[in-house]
Amino acid sequence: MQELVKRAIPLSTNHAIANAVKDLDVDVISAYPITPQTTVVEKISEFIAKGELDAEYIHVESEHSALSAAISASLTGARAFTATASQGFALMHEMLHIASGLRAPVVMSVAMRSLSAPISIWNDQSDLFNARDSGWIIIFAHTAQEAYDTVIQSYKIAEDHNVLLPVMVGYDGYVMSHTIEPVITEDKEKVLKFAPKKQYPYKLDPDKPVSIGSITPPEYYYEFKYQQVKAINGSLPIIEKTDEDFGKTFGRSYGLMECYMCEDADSLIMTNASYASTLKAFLPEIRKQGLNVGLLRLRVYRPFPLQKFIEYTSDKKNLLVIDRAISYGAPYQGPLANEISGAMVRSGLKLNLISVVTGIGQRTVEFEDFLALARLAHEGRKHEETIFYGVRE
Amino acid sequence: MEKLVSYTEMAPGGIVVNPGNSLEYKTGDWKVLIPVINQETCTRCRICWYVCPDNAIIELDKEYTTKKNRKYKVSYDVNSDFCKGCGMCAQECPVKAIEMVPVEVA
Amino acid sequence: MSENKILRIKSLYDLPRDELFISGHGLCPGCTAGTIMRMLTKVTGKDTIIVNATGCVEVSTTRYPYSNWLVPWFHSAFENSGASASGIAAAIKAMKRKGLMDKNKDVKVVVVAGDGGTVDIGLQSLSGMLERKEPVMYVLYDNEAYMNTGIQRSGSTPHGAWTTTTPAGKVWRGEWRDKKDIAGIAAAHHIPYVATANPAYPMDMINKFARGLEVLNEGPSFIQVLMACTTGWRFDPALGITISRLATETGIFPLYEIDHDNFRVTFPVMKRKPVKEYLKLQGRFAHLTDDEINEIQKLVDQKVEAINKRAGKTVIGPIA
Amino acid sequence: MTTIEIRWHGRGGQGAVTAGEVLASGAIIEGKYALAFPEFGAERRGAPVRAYTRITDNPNIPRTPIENPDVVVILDRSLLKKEYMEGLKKGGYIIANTPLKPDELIKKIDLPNSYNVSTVDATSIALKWLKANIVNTAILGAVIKTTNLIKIDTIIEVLKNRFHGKIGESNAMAVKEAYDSTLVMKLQEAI
Repeated sequence: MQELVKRAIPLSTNHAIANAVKDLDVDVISAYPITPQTTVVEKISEFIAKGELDAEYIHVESEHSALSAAISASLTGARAFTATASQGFALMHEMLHIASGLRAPVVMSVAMRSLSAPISIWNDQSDLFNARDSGWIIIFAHTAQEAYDTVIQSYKIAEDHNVLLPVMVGYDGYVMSHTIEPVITEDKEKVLKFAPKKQYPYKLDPDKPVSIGSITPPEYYYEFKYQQVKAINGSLPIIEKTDEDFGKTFGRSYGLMECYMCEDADSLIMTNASYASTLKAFLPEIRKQGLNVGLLRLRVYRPFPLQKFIEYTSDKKNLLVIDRAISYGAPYQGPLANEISGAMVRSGLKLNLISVVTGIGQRTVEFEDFLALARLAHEGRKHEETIFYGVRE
Repeated sequence: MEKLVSYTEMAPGGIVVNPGNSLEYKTGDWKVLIPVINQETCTRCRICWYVCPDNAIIELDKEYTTKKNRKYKVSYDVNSDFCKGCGMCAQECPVKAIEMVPVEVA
Repeated sequence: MSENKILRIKSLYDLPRDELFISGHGLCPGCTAGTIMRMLTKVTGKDTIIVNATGCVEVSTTRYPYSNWLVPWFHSAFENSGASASGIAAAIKAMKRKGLMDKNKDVKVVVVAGDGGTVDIGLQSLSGMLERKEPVMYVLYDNEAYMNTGIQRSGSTPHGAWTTTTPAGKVWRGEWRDKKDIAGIAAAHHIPYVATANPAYPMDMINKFARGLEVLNEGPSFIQVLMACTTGWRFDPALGITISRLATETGIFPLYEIDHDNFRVTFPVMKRKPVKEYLKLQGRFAHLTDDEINEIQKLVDQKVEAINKRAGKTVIGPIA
Repeated sequence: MTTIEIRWHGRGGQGAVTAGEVLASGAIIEGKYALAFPEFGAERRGAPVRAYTRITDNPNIPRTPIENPDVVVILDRSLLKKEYMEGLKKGGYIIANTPLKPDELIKKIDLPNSYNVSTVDATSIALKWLKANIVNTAILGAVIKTTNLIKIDTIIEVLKNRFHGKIGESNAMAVKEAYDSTLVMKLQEAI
């Protein structure tokens, strides 16, 4: 076999993220264990225990407190991190909005998992899509390497004084969180040179007191929300530049959205995280079966890179959007498909949009299933309803 | 009413970067009654200054000599801009040196 | 090392004139929370970060664009003051150690929270903070109901009290359960210092704040301050301190401290007044019949007996 | 051959997941692309578990469960049944923890003659070196001996990083003894 990967070490995505936290010299980690996030916080604890990371670890009693403490730590001037999934993520929900509202540059990793009830510990993306309107920058990673790299990029983005927004990095629970794969980790000094600590400009400091978290009457509140609109929209070029600069420094970059084997494709399948990496592996075989299909990988989700989307899809016939979350009772019952239909109207795209929900609760999707979905995209029939692929009727 | 500014001129997140500006927010017009301190009978015990929730009893480095020739280094006054007229100072005054009178009278 | 000596007072004359909690806030006229906050910040000094739970003090003191806090002040939600304070304390610790902040600066973290944010919705994060021995002083201003939202019953509402969710009628006669013993719950975490305080006893209250700050190098402190609420308790705004004093004089709100697990009543009341004197001044108890008042008297007698038993001697005497 | 797919069968606590990870880790250290992941369940000790390892020269590796493995590794004797070998490619390998010789095993469970079969008494080796029925490291010796996917020294390096001190040493000894005592019966050329 060829020797392809240089310097790589075997890491799960969870451990890759823990390594990023170490290499970023994060000051405060505040987290509560939840499956399948746990090995992130276990590994971080181990780094601190061994003296490889100098940080305060707050063993909070809930995810609500985990994010609360991360927010206040970051507003005191520290670099703060937390990680969560599923029910814990849902428990944080109030604080998600507060983090973005207070403009706290917190970074959080999300090992995406389904939501109760009934309880399922397995992967889908209900938790993250439930939080898409919380004002966070949201980036999906499709490999452990990308997760490591994206956490590093995230701090540079979040702490940029023109951004000052929290960032969440989403990846699939178990399928990525617990999978060992090659990851190149970087030298800490080089990482910190790329993403030097930038303290919050209005931090809690007795020498220059501020009041953070005021009650804001109707004549002011709207303007603060509009500031958030401007900040997240304005972050898009900063996210893009950060990724480009990362590429120049470390030799790896990902773009805002990835179009894979798609220049010559008539039809695209839009998906993210583990489905994207799996589809990349399957596409050559799918092409061999005469299906002229490519992959449109969703990476930066908030802010949505609309221009990239238009660029990649304007000459395509069919776009099959895979959702691994359900927007119950919505026009399309996949949250992403709903948004894409809006993006199409806004930009006058005449794609045939096919909305597919699948992989709910980690229902296995195998090669044959991807092949079937590729066929659906390739055939290009109209499907008015969201297709619940793989469900037993 | 304060001038309302564009979103670009506000620090993010509802953060007040110049705390202490509450002095622009006069709460004194809430009151109907205002305390009047009798400097003659006042014993300078500082209780009224202590209890006032609004910091509206002011302790001044102003000497005062009573008619009975008792000398005090300080005097107490009421900051009408912030006194809400609750009357707690008068109620707690051990020598009844504070009287609550209608604002118009004062 | 800290060069700031923590203020302890022998008389009111020892208090500095300078204010860190200044005028121009929107608390109700006669709100003793104003008195308590003024005194608290006089003791903490300027090198302090205040964490405020959602509640009366929060909404009244930082109505955008105004703030009357001259110390850094932080609020994010109702139920998370313990966690927020923990995050700040951790940030200070890490940043000092890593040279991102002046090592010699002794910055104190102090929570200010009402009873809803402490005994009810905030209990979990408070317990986490106490159990982790965070260097935070937690000051509960206890006005015994959700005053900010319009006088709804909380776990701290006392027996017999009318609130908008325990109204008095034929079936309900006001709150029928007993007030939660939050100081006891805090003490069960075996933190260095727990105390109850009352603004009608300034020296006692202020020196308890001082003690609460002194122990922070060992762990957290918790101080429950009675905060008579003119609006929710329905009394003449002039009477806040008077009613507060009666709460202690009647044995309803005894003043004690638990310093390193040593229990001590700090203000013995040898000649106790009947609870009726406390209740009759407040509209929230106006519906009570003599029989119902006697019932409350019995509950207070039992509580006093328990305090005396714990003190090992009579520190709160019988009704004179 | 660009991709080797290995499926591991064991019972919770025996270390099938760890074995899969250690093999992938070794491959990654040697500069190959590899992926290892368990079949994610909520089961605890004792329940049958499966794990997967893919080793490839392609940076894009599918994350789907392995239905048609090149190699099936069975760590627990009670799982030496044809149902656990389902989907194994023709010419693939069965590596089993058993004191039986390959031909005895074939006879016992009536295997078709389209597979290569290796056997090792990993349980005895584990009990000897690790004083416990944790057969994952010992079985790795058999996997290396049979497939030659990576160097035995690399496996030992991974194990010593994963298990420090004396335990690392014992694991290394178990791998070596298993490597030396594995019996391989190749029916036809494969891999």
